[in-house]
Amino acid sequence: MLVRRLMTKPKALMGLALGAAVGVSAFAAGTASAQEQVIPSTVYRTGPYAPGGVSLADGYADYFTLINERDGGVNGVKFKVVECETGYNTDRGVECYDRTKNEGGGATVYSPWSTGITYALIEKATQDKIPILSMGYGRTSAAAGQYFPYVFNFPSTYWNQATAIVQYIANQEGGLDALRGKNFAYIYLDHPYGKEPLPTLDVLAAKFGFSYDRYPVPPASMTEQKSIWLKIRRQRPDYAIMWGWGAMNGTAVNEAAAIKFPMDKFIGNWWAAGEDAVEAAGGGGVGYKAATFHGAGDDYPVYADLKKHVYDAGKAAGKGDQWGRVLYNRGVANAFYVVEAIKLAQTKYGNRVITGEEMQWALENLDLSAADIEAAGAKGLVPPVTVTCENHEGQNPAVLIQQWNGKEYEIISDWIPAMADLTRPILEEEAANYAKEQGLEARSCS
Amino acid sequence: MNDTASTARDSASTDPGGKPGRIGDVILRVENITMRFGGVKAISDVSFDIRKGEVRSIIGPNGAGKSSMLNVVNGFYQPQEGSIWYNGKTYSPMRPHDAASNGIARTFQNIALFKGMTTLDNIMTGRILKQKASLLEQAFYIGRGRSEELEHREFVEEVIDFLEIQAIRKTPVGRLPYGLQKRVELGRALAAQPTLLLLDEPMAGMNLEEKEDMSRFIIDVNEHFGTTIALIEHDMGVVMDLSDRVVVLDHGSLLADGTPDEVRKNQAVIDAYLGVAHD
Amino acid sequence: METFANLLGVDPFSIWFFFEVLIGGLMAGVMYSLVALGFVLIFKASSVFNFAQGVMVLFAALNFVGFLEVFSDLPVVLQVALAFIVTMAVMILLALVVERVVLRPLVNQAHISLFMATIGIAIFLEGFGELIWGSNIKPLDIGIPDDVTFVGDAMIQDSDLFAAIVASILVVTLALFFHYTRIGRALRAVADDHQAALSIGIPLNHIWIIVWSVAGFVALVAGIMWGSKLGVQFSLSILALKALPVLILGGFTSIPGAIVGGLIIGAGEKLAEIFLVDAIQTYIYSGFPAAIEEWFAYILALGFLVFRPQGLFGEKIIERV
Amino acid sequence: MFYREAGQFKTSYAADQQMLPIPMDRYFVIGVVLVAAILIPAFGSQYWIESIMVPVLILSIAAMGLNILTGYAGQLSLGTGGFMAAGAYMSYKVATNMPDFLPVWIPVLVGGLFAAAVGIAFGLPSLRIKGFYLAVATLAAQFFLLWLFQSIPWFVNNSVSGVPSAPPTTILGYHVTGAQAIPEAKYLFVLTFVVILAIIARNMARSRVGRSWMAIRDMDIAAELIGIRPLQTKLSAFAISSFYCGVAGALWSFCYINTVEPTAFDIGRSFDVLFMVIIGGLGSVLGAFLGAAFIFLLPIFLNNVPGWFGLEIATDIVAHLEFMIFGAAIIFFLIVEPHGLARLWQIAKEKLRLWPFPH
Repeated sequence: MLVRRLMTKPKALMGLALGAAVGVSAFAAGTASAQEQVIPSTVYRTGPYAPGGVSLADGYADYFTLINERDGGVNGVKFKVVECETGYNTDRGVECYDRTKNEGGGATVYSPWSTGITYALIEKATQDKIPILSMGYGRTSAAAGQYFPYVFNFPSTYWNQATAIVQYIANQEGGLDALRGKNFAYIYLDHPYGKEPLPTLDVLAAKFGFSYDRYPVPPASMTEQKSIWLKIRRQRPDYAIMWGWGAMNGTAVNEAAAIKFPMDKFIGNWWAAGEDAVEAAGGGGVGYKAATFHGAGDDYPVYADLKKHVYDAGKAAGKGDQWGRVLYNRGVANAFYVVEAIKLAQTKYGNRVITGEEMQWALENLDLSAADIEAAGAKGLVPPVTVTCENHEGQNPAVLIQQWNGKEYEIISDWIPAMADLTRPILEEEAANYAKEQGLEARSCS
Repeated sequence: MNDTASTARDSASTDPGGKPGRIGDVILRVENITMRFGGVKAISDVSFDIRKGEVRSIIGPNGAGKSSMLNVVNGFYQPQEGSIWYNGKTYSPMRPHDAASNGIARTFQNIALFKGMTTLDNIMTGRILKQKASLLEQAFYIGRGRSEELEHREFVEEVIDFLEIQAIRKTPVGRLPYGLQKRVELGRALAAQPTLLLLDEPMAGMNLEEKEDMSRFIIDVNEHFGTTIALIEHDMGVVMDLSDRVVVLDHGSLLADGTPDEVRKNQAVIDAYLGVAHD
Repeated sequence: METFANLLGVDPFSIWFFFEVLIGGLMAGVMYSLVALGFVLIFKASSVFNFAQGVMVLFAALNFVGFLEVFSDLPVVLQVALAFIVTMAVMILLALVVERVVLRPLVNQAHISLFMATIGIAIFLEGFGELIWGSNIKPLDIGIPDDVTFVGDAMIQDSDLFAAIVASILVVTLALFFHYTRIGRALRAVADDHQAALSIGIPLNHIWIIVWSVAGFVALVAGIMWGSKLGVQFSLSILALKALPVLILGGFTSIPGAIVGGLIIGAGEKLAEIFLVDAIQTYIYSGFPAAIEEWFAYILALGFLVFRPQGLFGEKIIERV
Repeated sequence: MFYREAGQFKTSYAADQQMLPIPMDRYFVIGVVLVAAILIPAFGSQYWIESIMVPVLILSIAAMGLNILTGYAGQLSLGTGGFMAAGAYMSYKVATNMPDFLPVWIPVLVGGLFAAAVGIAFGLPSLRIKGFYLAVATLAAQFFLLWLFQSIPWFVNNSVSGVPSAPPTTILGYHVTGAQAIPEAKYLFVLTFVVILAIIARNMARSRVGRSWMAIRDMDIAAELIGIRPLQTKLSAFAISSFYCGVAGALWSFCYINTVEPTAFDIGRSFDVLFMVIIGGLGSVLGAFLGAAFIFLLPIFLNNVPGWFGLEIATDIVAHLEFMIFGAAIIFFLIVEPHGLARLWQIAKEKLRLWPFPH
């Protein structure tokens, strides 16, 4: 009946559209109460990158639910997670940011889960004094805190990760000297994210005497990599390193398995470290390795609490089926750091809702020792972190290597130190270039 | 059928050996045109001419190659052999843009109006070759961009008055009845102030009254503006009344060429067309 | 387990490597052909440029995987058969709905309107499929072989061979359907002349439903093939865009064209990506970026169009006034 | 009663050929522009100005561009994103390498002109191919251009990631791009482009060039026979359409997302703009605005509706529903009102003219 009315009376639809326009203005006022710490979460539960996005979003939300349920918030201040769907689109991410930044008492911190969105928000968030915590993604040079006061990318960056992976390969081969003359394949998403480590790899190759070939995978045809793997088959590299995301990962592992590439010499970065990368390949994916900066599996005290207070209480985010997956753990890890920073901020500013500016101070002065982490029930889940004014990427070492055993990922390495002495100069140079283009001055950190 | 028309033409055709004052020298010569589609010959070795100011009809049974002939004259079809001599220049072949910019306009057997546009805009398109404003002048509606629009609008309004279609000026032509569409199409052709006007079955599918109107318009165009007209029409009454000279085609070949009386008496024409085949 | 190096043993410049690339490309092309095929069927019978064909592949695969899970208690053969049948029923239902809700009201509209309407169908199905079945990657394993076979020194994926065989069977089945069934003959008639089809006694509406159902069947087969290779995921619908240059090459109305076009595009882009890029980097400009595969098919099709606008097997259109 | 066109006779062709011949319409449009230029910046919230008005206005420019090509000239294009990218990358290149004293609108215009040149190149095949074939051919532009800008570091000043931030620029001392840009300044900068480009689009639609486009669209053979040159006309449509898209792409990067990145101009963007044109109304400048607002606001609207009723619906379900509603809306408009929202607006005006009498 309603449909028929709409069909015959186009004006009714007009009314709807007008109503939409008017309605949009109504929500800007916000719905959260001032007593809640608002945590906006820009998620992508749909689209080509949803297989990773769902895990991240669920893990992030569940940890805050845990703090609310188990502890009644941090010193009585409860969290309110406000999700906003971006579909991994930058423009939607920007709109989400603008929409949620004044929610309740104001947004505390953003974790965009997207390099593109992170780039787009850097200037905005700095202007609005809301910190961005882009854990292991986004703009690597933002680690130079003197130029990027409001952007944090600890516990590690793409560049450090690249050096850690090369270090790991060196360890396998018997030392950095053994890298000389070796040949690597670098397979990457042809996108800002995949291009980030290129300068680091160039420096490493020059320094250690190895060579590497670039194999870009276009985002529009992530699932068509036949020619890349044919080239690799012809080239016969000693190792393959991958900066992949979304559907690209599974296809790559699949193709590698198909040409019988030795899986233990195929190392993904921490965004090519999810179960989605190996599940589609079936048995072929066994042995595949990937970097990570947090623990795998669910054998942590904090997970017992999650089960008790969140899952068993029926309060899990989403469908509640992401438990213990790699990217779920990453969501939890992200939330863990945010909560610890809030705790720190409250010690300075009092037990109340923390503003973005106060959060920036807390993130910049975050100093989590192994003991602090163990006390919070997350030993082995997240690495210790020390952030300073100049250094927003945290301290070494912060990279682990995990391996797929057919059922789950196992951590097979210790924390691998990155060659920060190599990356830091390129990083500072890039940051300085940015500042020059933007007409910014470095702030003083002394 | 139309008294005024008959008398006007009668005086022309009864003038022995000479041509009436309004008819001048040859302005177009079709020279040995042969046109094939694949293996099929649509026109074979046809030649004739058109004189300034006359009404020249092309008749013949269906499939005789009449429309193809017009298409060759205004450059839509490019024949394999032969050429078109027009106003002192030989074109082999004629190109559509040459034809249009040298004052050849036409209407179509199946109306070829721009259905999404209004009557006014359709007729304004007839003036396109006369508008010279640059893109910037048009974009900002300044200089020639503005003055030309007004100037040509005035001319187009004259055409609209002449064709008595003032009431449908702002109606999209897709919504007009058939007869009016035919009239708008004539208007679009007239707006170009053509030297030579090609009319492809302007009265097909019309009732008597509409045919009379259309005949009147054709005669007026011919007499008042001095426009040369080449006409394809199936209604023999109309053809014989309106035409100064008639070309008869059959199966792509020239069968006869002459005044309406001569053609009417030509035995070959009677056999092939008037007497035997019906259309 | 044989090592990577042993298996390779291929001289990078040997003819075998060329064959391997060529065969790999042809096999990738078979996948494009499978999508293009469904498209041609619909265009032939109804002149509708069905942009939704790619999404129909995803939608069919999503349903198939979903129903496999629903019937997971049954023996494997029965499980697969039932899932196939139920999914096919869904695709037929889809055809019915599309005919009733979209095509019937738009009959006699400009082709471009129908084309845009199919974009609407594509967007709708994308949302609907994921709403029901979720957006995570769903592995699909119905026992398609995943080993390799060697022909000389060239390595061939068994799964690709399997896909090629399935595609051949599909084409033969369709050919038989079109030649030996009453409906098939009616469909062929309607492609030539709508009036003629009506005189056979099958209403146009039914023809549409049938042809969309057949296209749904082709989408299901394509979805299963692609799904077992890559897992059933959103990206399938993006990849399906590659079927469009295939159509340009093969012509919109030709089933052999869809197959040959797919093979040419598949082989062409792989050969270009590997050998053309190599040649340019070696002889012209070493910094020439790779990944030309992303656009090569489209540019190839575009270049082709300029010289033969009606495609390889299409008929030349003569314009009349 | 309130809105009338009867009784308003034109005494000259000049009056009849005005952009908006009916005084009511004229006053309305002037009113809207004044509200947009004065009231919105004065009273609108930052969110409204920066996250609703700015992107909707920029997308309207792109939609006007595609409307010129598809709505007026009848050439279906799926390459809008590629042409927008051309504008964005070129204007970034110019903005970061030009002397400081040049104003910021210069790189935006250069970006537009570059896009126009690219548009001409990809429009060349349109002489020989039409309809669906052309639509597929424009996909070549989409994929090739994005690949080009991503693969050639020159366009992004050799930046590492290939995602440079938009440089800060000022007009009359106010920042319109970059970190310190005030939303109001950004908005007025964009609005200026929108108003000028909308006027130009209307002017072209009522001039020779517009009639040539429509003639080619409605019947290209007849158009050719009355002397319209098909190639020139189609190429002019491609050039001008791409110019609009290029300007939109540059503004999108400079004034909305603050970075120049390829994914902002991917195939999804091309489809979005196409939907705006279909839903807004083919061949209507007003429709470009209505379509852009509809497509951009619907997801935001859907995300907020449940909240008003105290419901919590998961974001992914909303996102899926959004797809379904878009799809259904496109089909709905094609069936019920092929002329889109712009036509609905006309119908509303006609009702208004009769009000309060029903007939």
